[in-house]
Amino acid sequence: MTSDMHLPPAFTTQRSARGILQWLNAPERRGPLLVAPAILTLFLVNILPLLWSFGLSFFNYRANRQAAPRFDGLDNYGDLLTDDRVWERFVTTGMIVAGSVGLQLIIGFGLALLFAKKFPLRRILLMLVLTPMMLSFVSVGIFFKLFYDPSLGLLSWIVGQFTGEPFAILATPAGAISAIVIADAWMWSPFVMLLVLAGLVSVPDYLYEAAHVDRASGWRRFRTITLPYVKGLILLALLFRTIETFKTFDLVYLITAGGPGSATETVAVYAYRLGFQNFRTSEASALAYLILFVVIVLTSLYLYLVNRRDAEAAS
Amino acid sequence: MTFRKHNEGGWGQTLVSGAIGLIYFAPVFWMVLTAFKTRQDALAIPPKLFFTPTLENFRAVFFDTTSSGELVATDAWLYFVNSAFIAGASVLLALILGTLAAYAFSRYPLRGNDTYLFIILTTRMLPPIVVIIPIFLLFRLTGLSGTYIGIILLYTSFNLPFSIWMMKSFFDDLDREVEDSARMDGSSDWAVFRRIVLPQVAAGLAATMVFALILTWNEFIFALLLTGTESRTVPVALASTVGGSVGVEWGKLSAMITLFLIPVVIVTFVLQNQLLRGVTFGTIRR
Amino acid sequence: MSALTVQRVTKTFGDFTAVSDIDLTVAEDEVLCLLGPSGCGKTTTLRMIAGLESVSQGQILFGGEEVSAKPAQHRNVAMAFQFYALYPDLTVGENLIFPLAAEGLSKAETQERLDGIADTLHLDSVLQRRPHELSEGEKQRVAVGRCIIRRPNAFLFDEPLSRLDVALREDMRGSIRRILATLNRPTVIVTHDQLEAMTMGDRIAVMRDGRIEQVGTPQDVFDHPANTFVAGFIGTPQMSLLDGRCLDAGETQVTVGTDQMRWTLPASRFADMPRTGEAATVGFRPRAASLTPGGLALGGCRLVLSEHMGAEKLLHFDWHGQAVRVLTQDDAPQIDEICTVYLGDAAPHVFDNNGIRLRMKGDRQ
Amino acid sequence: MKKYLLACTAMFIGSTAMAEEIVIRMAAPDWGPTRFMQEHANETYSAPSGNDVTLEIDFIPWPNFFDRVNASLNSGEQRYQMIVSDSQWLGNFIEAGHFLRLNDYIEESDELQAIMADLHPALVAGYSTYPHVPADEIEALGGYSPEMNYYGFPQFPDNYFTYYRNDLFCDEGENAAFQETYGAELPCAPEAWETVTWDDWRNFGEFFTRAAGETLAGVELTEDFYGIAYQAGKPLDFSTMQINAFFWQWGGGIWDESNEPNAEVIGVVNSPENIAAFETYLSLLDYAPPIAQTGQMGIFEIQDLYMQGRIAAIIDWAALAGPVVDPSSSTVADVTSFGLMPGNILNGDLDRSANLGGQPFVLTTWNDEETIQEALDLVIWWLSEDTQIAAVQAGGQSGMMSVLNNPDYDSWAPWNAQFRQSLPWQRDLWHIPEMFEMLTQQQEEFDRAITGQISAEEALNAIAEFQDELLRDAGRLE
Repeated sequence: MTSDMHLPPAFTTQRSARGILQWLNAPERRGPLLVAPAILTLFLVNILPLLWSFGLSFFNYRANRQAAPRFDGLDNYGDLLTDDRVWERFVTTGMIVAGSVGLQLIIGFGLALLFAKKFPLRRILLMLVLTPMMLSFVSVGIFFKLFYDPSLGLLSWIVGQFTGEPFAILATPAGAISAIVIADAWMWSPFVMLLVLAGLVSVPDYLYEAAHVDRASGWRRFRTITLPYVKGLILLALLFRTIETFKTFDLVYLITAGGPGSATETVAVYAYRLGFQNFRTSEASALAYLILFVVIVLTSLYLYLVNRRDAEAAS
Repeated sequence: MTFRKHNEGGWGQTLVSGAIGLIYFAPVFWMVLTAFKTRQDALAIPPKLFFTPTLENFRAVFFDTTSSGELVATDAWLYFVNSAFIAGASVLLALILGTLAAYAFSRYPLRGNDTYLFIILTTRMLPPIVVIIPIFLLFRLTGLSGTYIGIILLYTSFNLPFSIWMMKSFFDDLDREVEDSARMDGSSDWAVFRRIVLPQVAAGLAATMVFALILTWNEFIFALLLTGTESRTVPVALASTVGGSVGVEWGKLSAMITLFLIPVVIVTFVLQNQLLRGVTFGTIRR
Repeated sequence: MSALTVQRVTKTFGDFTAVSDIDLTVAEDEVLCLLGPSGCGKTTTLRMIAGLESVSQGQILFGGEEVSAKPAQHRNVAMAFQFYALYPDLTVGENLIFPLAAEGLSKAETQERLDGIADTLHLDSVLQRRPHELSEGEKQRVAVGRCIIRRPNAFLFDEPLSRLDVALREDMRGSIRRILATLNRPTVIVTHDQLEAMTMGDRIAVMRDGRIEQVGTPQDVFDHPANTFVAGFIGTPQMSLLDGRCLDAGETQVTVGTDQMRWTLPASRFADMPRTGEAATVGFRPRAASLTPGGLALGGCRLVLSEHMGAEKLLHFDWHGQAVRVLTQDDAPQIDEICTVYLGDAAPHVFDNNGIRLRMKGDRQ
Repeated sequence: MKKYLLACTAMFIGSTAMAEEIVIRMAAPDWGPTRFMQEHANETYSAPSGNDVTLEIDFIPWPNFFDRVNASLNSGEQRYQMIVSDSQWLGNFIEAGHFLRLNDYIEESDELQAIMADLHPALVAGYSTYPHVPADEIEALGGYSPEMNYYGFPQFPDNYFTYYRNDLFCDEGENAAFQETYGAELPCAPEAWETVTWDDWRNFGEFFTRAAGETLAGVELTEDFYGIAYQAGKPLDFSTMQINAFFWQWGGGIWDESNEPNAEVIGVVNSPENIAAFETYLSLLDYAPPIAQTGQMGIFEIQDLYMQGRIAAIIDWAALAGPVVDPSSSTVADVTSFGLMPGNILNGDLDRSANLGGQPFVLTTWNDEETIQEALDLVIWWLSEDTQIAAVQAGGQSGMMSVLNNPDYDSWAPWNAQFRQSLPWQRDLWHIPEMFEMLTQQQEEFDRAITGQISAEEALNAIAEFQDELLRDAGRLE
């Protein structure tokens, strides 16, 4: 009887345990099977809390109040969008992201080209360049704050050798922002180098040999062979560094605490102040989702640009 | 008489890379140097390159002197063990889950493959501060707060997005012909994955492991909030050297940084040859 | 233009000698094939000429000018790679004209050259495609096209036809041969396929273990193999080589043979005389032997295998432990049947105890 | 009464009642005074009730202490029985229902009442009362009074005073040169600082600021040297703490939380006195090290600069005085003396008002009666005279007047006299939950003025406007 009921094979009664395994092992189920554990972990530990705080952003919940949260709809978002302090912080963060990620790409790529060739002591020197990335934000923040100190810091001492006076880089908004950008770029350029290097190393030698035989100039070799190979990985580096730098918190909090005035206060620091110092938990969540929205727009822009260039190149 | 092949540099290259490498390494070198200095030397201007080194700071990391002067061991060694265990476990877990998921995303794309990938990416976009309270509540409800499993699962989920995206880009770059020919010789999908595919993405695996380790090894805010006194990690201990009766205990902080840097340096150095070994062994490229 | 000269060149990788002390000269309009089994150093030699490998000792000259110290980009050589090495992100057209940038041609000249190559190599229909969208044959033609579109000091081909199926290989051999003839540049082709070498090369250099065994025209190498290795390597089906001894080297007659067979030849035919008592090897082409009586006879040949080669059949005999091959049109005997193989009036090749061929009068010089 | 009842029932059950094992877990910052408390408790404390009570302190780094405690409390983790809390946090966590009101327990315990009477009024005001009751009213009520709500006890009281280089201030050559230009003596002995005003402070700043190459007390300087410095930093409360002192000393002040809701903001926060006070504060930064211009000159930066011998005199907390006289960390350990903070002549006499520092510790609301009793016994032990004396001798501080007036008190630390004399002048920042928002905004505006982006008046107007609107929203202002 069961045979003509068109039940999916897996659920017919006679199916034995071995059958289930077979069913699971079928190629078209292979994809979900392999992806499931990763997605499950992400969902339980990451996405669930995200949804929770997303829900929170529509209320007026204050962490330090016993009062039941009141549904405010989009008020939080409305207040944030009309608050020019928030726009100011987004602009500051934008500057830091543009400056730092830009610098990281240039330095990272340069370092990668430098280390793509085999040469004596290469592995030890590569280790030296990778170490900044291995430090914690706390240690880099604390030490760079000392480096930037106009009386006790190395930067002021070095500059002082030429100008004769102490150099206070953190005194002006522009100086403070560049101080943050330098610290972040110095710390994370090796990340970009790591990715680009992984790409450079996978370029087959005979392509370069062919280019040499064809007497192509360094630039044409780079544009024709190297770039296409590492383009994917550069995008990945750009994507990840933009996401991480947009969340800059420790460096700003430790080096300038957002000063002078609010010149270097990033949206992440402002969200922290809202959520943790002013106890406006809902507003902080709303701001976080504004950040999420901006970063999503930015990253999809990258992906769109690259895919379009790919499609164009392939057509 | 001879000339160098295009991808070999001589000592000249070493000089150039060496100079740039040292400039880049200088701040880290200064931190490590500070670990051997007394406080006065550490903050001295003009900066002291040559000084009488002291191991006092390293002793201070592992032993406290009580008011009566005798030495009592601190929990520092416990923090190092915790850090190694938590980081190690979460990196491995993220690598395994991430690589399998990445292979599936690359070779067995699901409907809406890109949206899944993008959602995975978005979990990294929120500033961690904002999800602290929800994660705190989640951990308390599930009894995970203060436990090793809790923090390891959390760190695994932090590492997954990068692992998946990175490994997928490497799997996409691979040449399918080699896999197909291996399949034609009758090897099972699993054998193809293990013997043919994985060796080719060694560089990717190495890069992912290095980055995931660095991200987890130095994670601070969740370690501060979610670990109990027994499962606390080194970054939290690092923060204790700040804000005491003296602004920053520069010596003790540098000593901890130096000690804390060594495991990551060793792992990266070991993984380096995987990283730098090209994958070109005769496969026909696109 | 001028010849390509390789003088006493040696190449060592650590303690392994890939190429030892070879000399070659390729005339301006000559095509030289480097032939040999894999690992004989032919590709290394080609890469040294191209400037992709530096020379351990010796010199390489283009028209008298020494280039050993110059890397590839300063030697103006054109090379087609075994794995094609097509630039994956460029279209076929872009791949073809890529090397012309260094020749400083005007747009019109570049277009003209491109049309010429596309036409001769039938690539017009695929100019806009990308390398990974091409078939093996098309990829191979683009690789060759990118090489011969140039006017370099020398053309170098690394196993250009090795990845093609037989039919395509047949067709490409002919067209490449025709094209090379029009370009009068010294050309070196590396191959392990002796048929390819015979058809494409003006001269062939047979190599083994880093040394050149013999350089000569295809005919020379076929008719007068310098030693047993060349004799065995050149010519399909492979020459039968029978180990024996020089029983008597008199003024009028020379007798060579084994305990089962004697072979007497007029001494007058020998330019170099063998020495009595020394080992000697006797070789004859399968086509020179047959089952119809006549000439020297080899009794007791047991048929081991019979291969159909289309119009002819190749018979493999076991003669007292030595392989004897006979190519014949008439029908084959039964497996394991004992027959007698006759050499007719063809003069066998005789090799001395070092495997060096004894020159016969009447050999072409 | 309840306690005696408990004691009787315990007897009825008979002595076989097993000594219960109770753990009092306390969140505390990771530094000297709390480490001492843990050590001392392990060594000397045994619960009078006979139970096996252990004090287990969870040491948390101070810069992140608030985040950890805040997350723990708001998540309802109920992990800690006692918590060391900054005095300004009281309102926030009390109104959120986390800190325990102790009046009933004090009512029943003579020892606690005695302690409340012995505690210095300024500390009872800042550390215990909420809603805030000013010190003078407490003094008027004399000791414990049920009219006030009690929450905290002092774990580590703190205030700030002057650290100065006695080798410079007592140098004849420097003194002669100073007299020649300013017609006054350099204050060499600590007592001499009791008459120092901010004008004298400015003169010291101008006089001792020297470029590299000039001589200082006969020695040629290799690096620039600076005269004076006090906290002027954006992080945490590093400028508010000092600027509030100026406000009070000029007769101005901050919004008065104790007579909410009719205490005004506009006209008080940006009053002429406050503006004059703030302008004086800013002008004195000209003689401070260049880090002042970056708005990052916190209590630790001036301590570092002073210990490296780059400043003649600074104003900093008692908590930071230890390392300054410790040769292993300070290059000027043996030439440092301590004096009172300069003051301002207000209505004839020298006003030395300042902002109270340090931390009280409190009980949490989710403990059973027995745990509360054990915790209170611990408090009694901590605030007992010999424990407090041991704490002070170990470098800590005490809020008990009996300890402060102990004849040997001044000898236990070179700065104890200054701590004792400063204590009566202490007044505190607001304690209401809105404190965080007001402080953050205020720090940002002060920072703009310190870095010269806006004037003192503009800053104070912006602060007054913000606080007025905020307090009205919060219903603390009509």
